[in-house]
Amino acid sequence: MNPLPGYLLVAALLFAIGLAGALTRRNAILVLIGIELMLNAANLNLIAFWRYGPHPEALTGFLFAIFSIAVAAAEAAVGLGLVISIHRHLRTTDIDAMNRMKG
Amino acid sequence: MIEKLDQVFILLRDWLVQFLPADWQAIAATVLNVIAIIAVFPTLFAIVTVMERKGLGRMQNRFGPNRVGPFGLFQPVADGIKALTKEDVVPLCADTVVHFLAPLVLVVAVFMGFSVLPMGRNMVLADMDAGLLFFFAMGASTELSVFMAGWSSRNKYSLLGAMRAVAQMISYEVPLLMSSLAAVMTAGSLSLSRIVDAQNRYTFGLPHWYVFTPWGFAGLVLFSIAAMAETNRSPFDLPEGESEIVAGYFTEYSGFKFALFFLGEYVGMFSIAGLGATLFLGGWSAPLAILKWVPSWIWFFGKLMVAMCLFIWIRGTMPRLRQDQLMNFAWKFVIPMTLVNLLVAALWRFIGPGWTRWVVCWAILIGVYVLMGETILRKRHLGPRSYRYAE
Amino acid sequence: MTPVFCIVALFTLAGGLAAVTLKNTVHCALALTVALAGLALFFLRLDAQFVGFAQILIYIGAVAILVVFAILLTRSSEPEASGGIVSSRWLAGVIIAAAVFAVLGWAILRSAPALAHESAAPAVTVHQIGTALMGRYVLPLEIVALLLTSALIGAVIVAMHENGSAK
Amino acid sequence: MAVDEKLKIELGKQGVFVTTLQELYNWGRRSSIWPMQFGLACCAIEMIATTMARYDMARFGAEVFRPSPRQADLMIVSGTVTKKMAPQVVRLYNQMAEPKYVIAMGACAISGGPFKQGYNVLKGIDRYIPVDVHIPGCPPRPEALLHAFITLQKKIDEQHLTGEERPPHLDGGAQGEFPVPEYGEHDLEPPSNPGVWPVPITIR
Amino acid sequence: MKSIEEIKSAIEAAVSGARVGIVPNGSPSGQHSLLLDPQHAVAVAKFLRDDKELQLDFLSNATGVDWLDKEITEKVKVTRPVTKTVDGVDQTMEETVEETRKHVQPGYLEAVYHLYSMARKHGPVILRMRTGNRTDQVELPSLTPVWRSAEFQEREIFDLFGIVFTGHPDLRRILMWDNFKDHPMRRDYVEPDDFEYEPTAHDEVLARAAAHRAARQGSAVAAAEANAGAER
Amino acid sequence: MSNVGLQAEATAASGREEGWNRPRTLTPEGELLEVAMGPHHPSTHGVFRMDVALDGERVIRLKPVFGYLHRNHEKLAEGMAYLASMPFTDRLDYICSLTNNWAYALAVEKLVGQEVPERAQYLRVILAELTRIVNHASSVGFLIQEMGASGTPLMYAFREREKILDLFESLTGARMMCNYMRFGGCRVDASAAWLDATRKVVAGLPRFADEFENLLCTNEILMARCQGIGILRPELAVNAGVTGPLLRASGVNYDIRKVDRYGIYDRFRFRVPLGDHWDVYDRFMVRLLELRESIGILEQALKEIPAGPIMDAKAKLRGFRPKAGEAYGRIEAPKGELGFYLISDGGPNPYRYRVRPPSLINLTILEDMCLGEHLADVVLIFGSVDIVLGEVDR
Amino acid sequence: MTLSPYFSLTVLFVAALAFGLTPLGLAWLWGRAFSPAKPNATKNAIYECGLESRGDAWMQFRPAYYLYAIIFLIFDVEAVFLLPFAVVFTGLGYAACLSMLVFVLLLVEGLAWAWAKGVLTWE
Amino acid sequence: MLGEGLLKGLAETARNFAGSFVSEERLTTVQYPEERVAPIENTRDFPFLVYDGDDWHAGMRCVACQICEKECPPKCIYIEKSKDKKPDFTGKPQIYPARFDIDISVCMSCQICVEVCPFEAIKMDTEFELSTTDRFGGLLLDKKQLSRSNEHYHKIHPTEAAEVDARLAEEKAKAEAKAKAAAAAKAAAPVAAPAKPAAEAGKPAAAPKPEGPAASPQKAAENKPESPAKAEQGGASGS
Repeated sequence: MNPLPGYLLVAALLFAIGLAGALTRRNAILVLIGIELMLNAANLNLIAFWRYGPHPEALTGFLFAIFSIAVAAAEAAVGLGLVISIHRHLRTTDIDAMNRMKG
Repeated sequence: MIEKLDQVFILLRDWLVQFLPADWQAIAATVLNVIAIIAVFPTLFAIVTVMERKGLGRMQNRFGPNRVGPFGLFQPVADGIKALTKEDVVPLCADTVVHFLAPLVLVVAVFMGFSVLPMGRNMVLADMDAGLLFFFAMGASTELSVFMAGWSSRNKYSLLGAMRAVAQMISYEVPLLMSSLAAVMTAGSLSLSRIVDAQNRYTFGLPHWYVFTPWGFAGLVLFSIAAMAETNRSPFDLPEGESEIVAGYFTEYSGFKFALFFLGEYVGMFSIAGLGATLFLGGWSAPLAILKWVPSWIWFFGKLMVAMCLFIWIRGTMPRLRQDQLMNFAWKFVIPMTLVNLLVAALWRFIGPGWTRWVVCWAILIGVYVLMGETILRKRHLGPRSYRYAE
Repeated sequence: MTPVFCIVALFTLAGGLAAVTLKNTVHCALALTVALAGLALFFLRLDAQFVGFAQILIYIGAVAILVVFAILLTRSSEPEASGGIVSSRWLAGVIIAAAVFAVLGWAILRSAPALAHESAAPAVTVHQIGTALMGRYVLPLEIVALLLTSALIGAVIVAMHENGSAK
Repeated sequence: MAVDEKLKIELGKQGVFVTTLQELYNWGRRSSIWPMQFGLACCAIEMIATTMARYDMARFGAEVFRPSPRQADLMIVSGTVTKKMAPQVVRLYNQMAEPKYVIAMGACAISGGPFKQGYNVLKGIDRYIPVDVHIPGCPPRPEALLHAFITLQKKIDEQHLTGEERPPHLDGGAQGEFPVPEYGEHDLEPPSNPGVWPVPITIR
Repeated sequence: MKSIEEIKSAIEAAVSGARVGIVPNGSPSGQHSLLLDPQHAVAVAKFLRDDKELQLDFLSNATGVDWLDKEITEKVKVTRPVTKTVDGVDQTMEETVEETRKHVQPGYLEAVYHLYSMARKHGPVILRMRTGNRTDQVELPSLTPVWRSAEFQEREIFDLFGIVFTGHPDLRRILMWDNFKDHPMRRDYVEPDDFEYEPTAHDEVLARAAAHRAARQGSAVAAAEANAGAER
Repeated sequence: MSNVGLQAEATAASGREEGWNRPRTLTPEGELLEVAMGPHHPSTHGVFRMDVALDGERVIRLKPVFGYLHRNHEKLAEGMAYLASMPFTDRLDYICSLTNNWAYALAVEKLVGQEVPERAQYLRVILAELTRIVNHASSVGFLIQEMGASGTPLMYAFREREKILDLFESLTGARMMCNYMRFGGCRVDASAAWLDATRKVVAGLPRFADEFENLLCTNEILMARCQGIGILRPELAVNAGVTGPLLRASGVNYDIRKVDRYGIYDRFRFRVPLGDHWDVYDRFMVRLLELRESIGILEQALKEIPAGPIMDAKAKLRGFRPKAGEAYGRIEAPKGELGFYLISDGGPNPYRYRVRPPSLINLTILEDMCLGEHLADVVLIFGSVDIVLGEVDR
Repeated sequence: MTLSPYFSLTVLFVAALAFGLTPLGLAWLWGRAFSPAKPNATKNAIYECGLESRGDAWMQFRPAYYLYAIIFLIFDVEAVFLLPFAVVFTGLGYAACLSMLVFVLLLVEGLAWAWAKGVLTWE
Repeated sequence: MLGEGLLKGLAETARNFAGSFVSEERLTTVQYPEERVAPIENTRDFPFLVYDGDDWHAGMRCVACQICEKECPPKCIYIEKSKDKKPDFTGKPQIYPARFDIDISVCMSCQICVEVCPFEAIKMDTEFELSTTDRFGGLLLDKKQLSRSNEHYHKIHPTEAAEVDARLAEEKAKAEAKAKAAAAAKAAAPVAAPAKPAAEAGKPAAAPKPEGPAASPQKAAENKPESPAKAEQGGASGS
């Protein structure tokens, strides 16, 4: 049997978990963790599609995944930097509190 | 005969597995390889601890351990038994699970590093194409274990030590990677076996080790500095800087968990020293063509031991740096130097054979080194002083 | 659906689930590393050795460290005294996530037969990657460099302590 | 190895497993006594001198001075224990992992020594914690500390793994915690720990 | 360096209202000291530190002394009218009699400062200040603002003798723990009775220890020991 | 000068009423970390405690806490005869028992106006300078130990110390607690053999000093750690009563051997090294240079030592009752000015017995030197003050 | 039959884990059999130089750590791109090398910027 | 240049490392239980009571004058006088200590008891291997445990012991001469003051009055130097 749908399912589940985390947690850092999970789920898709795609030797998906990792890392750095910056001003990492205080 | 001696472990393994059914042979061979790694390096750890204690003793005009067993050789055995039977204290408010996992993560991560190191001709567990990357990936994981240990203890000294350790390890991981890149650029592979193969050639009986090129020498020095920092060895042993923060991140560890940290640190040293030997000192290759008959694994472990002796020697001599100096040294000296070294390695290739490249490369390296060194000293007004006297 | 696949999937999903549900933020970060390590194993299984190792190097070696530093910096390892760990709109979040998964899962299962395209494992060497990077992908490479540099500068500026706000 | 191989084999034949284990255990413990890096007063200097080149305590494998009590086996109470310091000493002792040993080094640690009539001096650390070996002297010579160390090794060697005579650390019922005294308005509260310090009876 | 009398007059000239006494010293060391009144002590100290000739910039030693209440027995010649019968006639006449009088000289606490000059390399000049008594009037001005080296030493005096230094930046106990109640260097301080066992007892310690134990345990043995101690 | 006083007021006042139990403060930089270093800490030379508040790794407050070795030396001495206090002085600064002996003997000799024979003076100088060498070598060794040098310099220092302690032992009978000097002289005379042995040891000392200097003085790590750290300005040093090498490293020329010319120090030629940068490195170097000067004094003293009695003929051992009065005697101990202040009421015991401990008073400026430095530097600065707890807490 | 290298890695992983767990398990067994653990409140309190620990160690740290972590992360990512480049370096022409030089220089510029901004100066 | 100092330091430790294999100077360890540092004559550790002859009780020099007990700074000596008397080394009946305890767990080895003892009865031992697991049994020494023969004293402090012997012999000779003279006087004039010589003889020659001993330790202090010339002199005068 073709294993591709399995990988895709795992990726979808991971994506959903990440999404749920990002939407439900109060702590901004955990929201970012959720987003990381979603990005990685996407990465898994990229690699899986590359591996079981029509032209694995072209390395497109493969390199795309590498670039994606790089971008995700940059995203994490900036995102967490923002959280720290907000925390410095508002003394909280609580999303709800941030909402209340920003006005 | 000599070839047989060189391959004695391989032959022994193959001889052992031949009694098994064919399907199992490969698996058994792997298991035997792994067992060898798991057996050899802890033993080496034991030997090196005794060596270190005795060597430091000799440097300090004394004997060092010499009563437990012949010449004190059983000292680590006793230490092991003691650690094994010691009570395991976990602080009540500590994070028990993470506290338990931290030493395991460390031990696993440092052992995994050996899987790609060629310890002799044909003696590599997993010769992967991205071997070097794997090695660094495993090295990066040790940082996490250090953090886990320090954080989970919920002790101020531990956490401070862990934060120091992590900051230090991430800072020196960059130069470690960058300095090895120079060797990769010339060898053209991330597979450590192929890097050794690239150096295992001789001209006039002299080897083509990378250390004998300007960029290789500089690379080795930078690599050693980064390696010492990466393994928290003196003079970079701040994380366990006992004069300030008691015992650093393992302050709250007792019994065998502490021993595992100790072991992890030393085994980490072996792996990183092995990597250094592989990248710049030709791994298992002999230093002279006429010495090629000596089994390759002797060379590998010999180089490892030399590196250990160097570590011990430096530990016996030098005081430790301060955190800010350590960080500044990494980012403002070592990393720029490694970048320059990369450039020099590139130049080395583009200038092509001939004496010009020797002159140019050495000139650049020495010039940059002296310039940066003097700048550091002058900027911070460091230097020997003269004193005045009152009669 | 080999056993190895199942174990790794379980491992990854459990890590991911723990990462978003645990109470202690540092535990969440550690669980995240577990999930990411699981993903790295998936990459290895998918014959993307380089990506797998790079994943470990970057995510476990660097991103995880960044996350725990951020947690310690913002002192959010202790659960807040007031209120729970979840935001006020948690129910909506869970429902949305479930809906997304339902849609995705449905799409995957529907198209599963169409995806059948068994191909031989490609042997991707680092050399090939290097050639590709230096060749076809040299422009994206430069753009990534630009992105990384700007991310570095941006993140540092954002996180750096502004002189104005110093007491 | 210190455990005589022949003896071990012979005992193994007889099925005296515990004895061999006991010997191995005692040998391991006594060959690897890591002291705590803990100095109080004058005697601490002689303790340091003991680890230095001339006397070299490292020969016994005991140079690994651990700053953290978790990893230390031996507490050398080297010097005067004042009432202000006593709670800390007792707490540190409590924080050491079993098995742990105490050497009271010097007159002050044993009895308050020359300073025993002072208002802030504890009259011997054995009022609060059990002491294994006492070294008289003010301060004891480094050799005396080595001698005490050897005495401690002998004591460890004689300990039984099981049975009634086993040392307290192997006895689950034995006392594990030694109450940390508190600062009172005039003196420590309590002034001694009756569980450790049964006041000796002497009639003159 | 100036003699002590010269210093005294220099101080009195420079600091108006300052009363300075000289406390003579009977020992061959000849280190006489100046007795300052607490009101002007800080001003005098500043003068001593800043005066060009003296420049006593270095406060070497500061310490307390506890002088107990002294019962002074002195023989006084008293002249008083005495009615005597002389030759059968009552006569009032003055008569000088010697009688012994006892009076209690109230004790006081004393702070002693030894000053030197690092700039001029001379010294010592010794200052003394006395409290009103040993119980409630125990305040003296702190010289820490003038010489930083008094900081810990005055804390120590406060801790051990109980002199309260007004104007001291950080007057806490230094050697004993914070909730300790007594001032142990005072001469009438009674040590806590914790001599439970003394193998070679002296100074009535053995009896004390035995009594202590008898009180605590009430055991026959302890009582016997108390007897033994009492015999000794 | 008055500036100094004001400055001292300001610094001292800044620490007012900031006890240990302060609520946690938040600064924009992050949270203050309050760490107790000691009483059991590997680098506090015994049982000293510093309550440090850190902003990151920078010290923003440091409160020394004393008393963990308060052994009631003064109280005990007031209850016993003058002579009986002599062995107790050994235990003040337990690395330098002989200089303590000398300071106490000097104070008592002042109190009763006693003369000391010439040979005894020479012996005192020889022993005091040997003690100074022991102290300075081990103090430097401890300093480097705190810098994390795995004990090698300390081992070398103790190697030499053992040689000198052997000399002490063969003359006085004890390694550390010598109890050698008496009021009006010394207890036993030195034999010719002892003097020869001393000459031999002294002849070997310059080589040791060279070794130390090679090992340490130009070591880049040591320079980076020590130079520019823990600066103590001379005005503050004088005002805070700092003495000894610490003061001279701040550039103040004040050596009691030169100022008071006690004993027979006016007969020897020696120089006083002074620091110009006022930092830890200067203190370290001033100690090493003083060590060399001490070797010079020893060579002179060993050459010139005359024959003769070693005790004042009028000296009494028992029944010693000075007449009422007081005296303050001080010497240049290795750690600074060690003074004894004695009040006699004519009885066999001193009425008041006070030790002026250099270690305690040198610690006055510990906080001033540490503010703004790193946690790791605190250890170094503390080490460079060179204290012994027996003397701080007495 | 050749096994994938991952098999070796897995075996090594399991063995290393066992290597760590076995002694811990043995120590636990030893404790059960002979030497019972004696936890108590003082022993299991946090060690702080013999004093009672005050204040929580899980406290807020300073941003300096984070800044280093950012730069490290960026360089780590850079290394992932540099490694393939280094592998093919021997066969590369000037143009490719120049493009890599630009890549490196861009990141060095970030480093230089951070240096100039004083980010690399540890306080 | 950066690193120069480090290399110098490395060279220094390397020299010591290599030197430790060839030179005594660089390997100073004395392996204690087997090897020992050469005994130093003046070494002192804990006091002991000297006795002459073979019987520790009969030959004990101590006369329980309690001076050491009073002068001992840490107060670690405990003496009870006997009710009866026994003859001392000159043959005169003397009080002896019924109980003489020293708690060496308190003793600070200051030697003041030796200095103040007018009878040369208490001396300092060099024994230091006294570590014990028994706090009271091992460290509270009674007079039997404290007694050491004069031979032992000679073994550990030969110079000092020779001087002491010489002095004692002198005193003994004097006492005998005096006794002889007294006996002769008694024989010559049996009526004249019979009590006086007996009383004189009853007192120890060295310490006739309580203030007397103040001079004696002084003498001891002056005579203690290791100078072999003096020792010889003492020995000569003794013989």
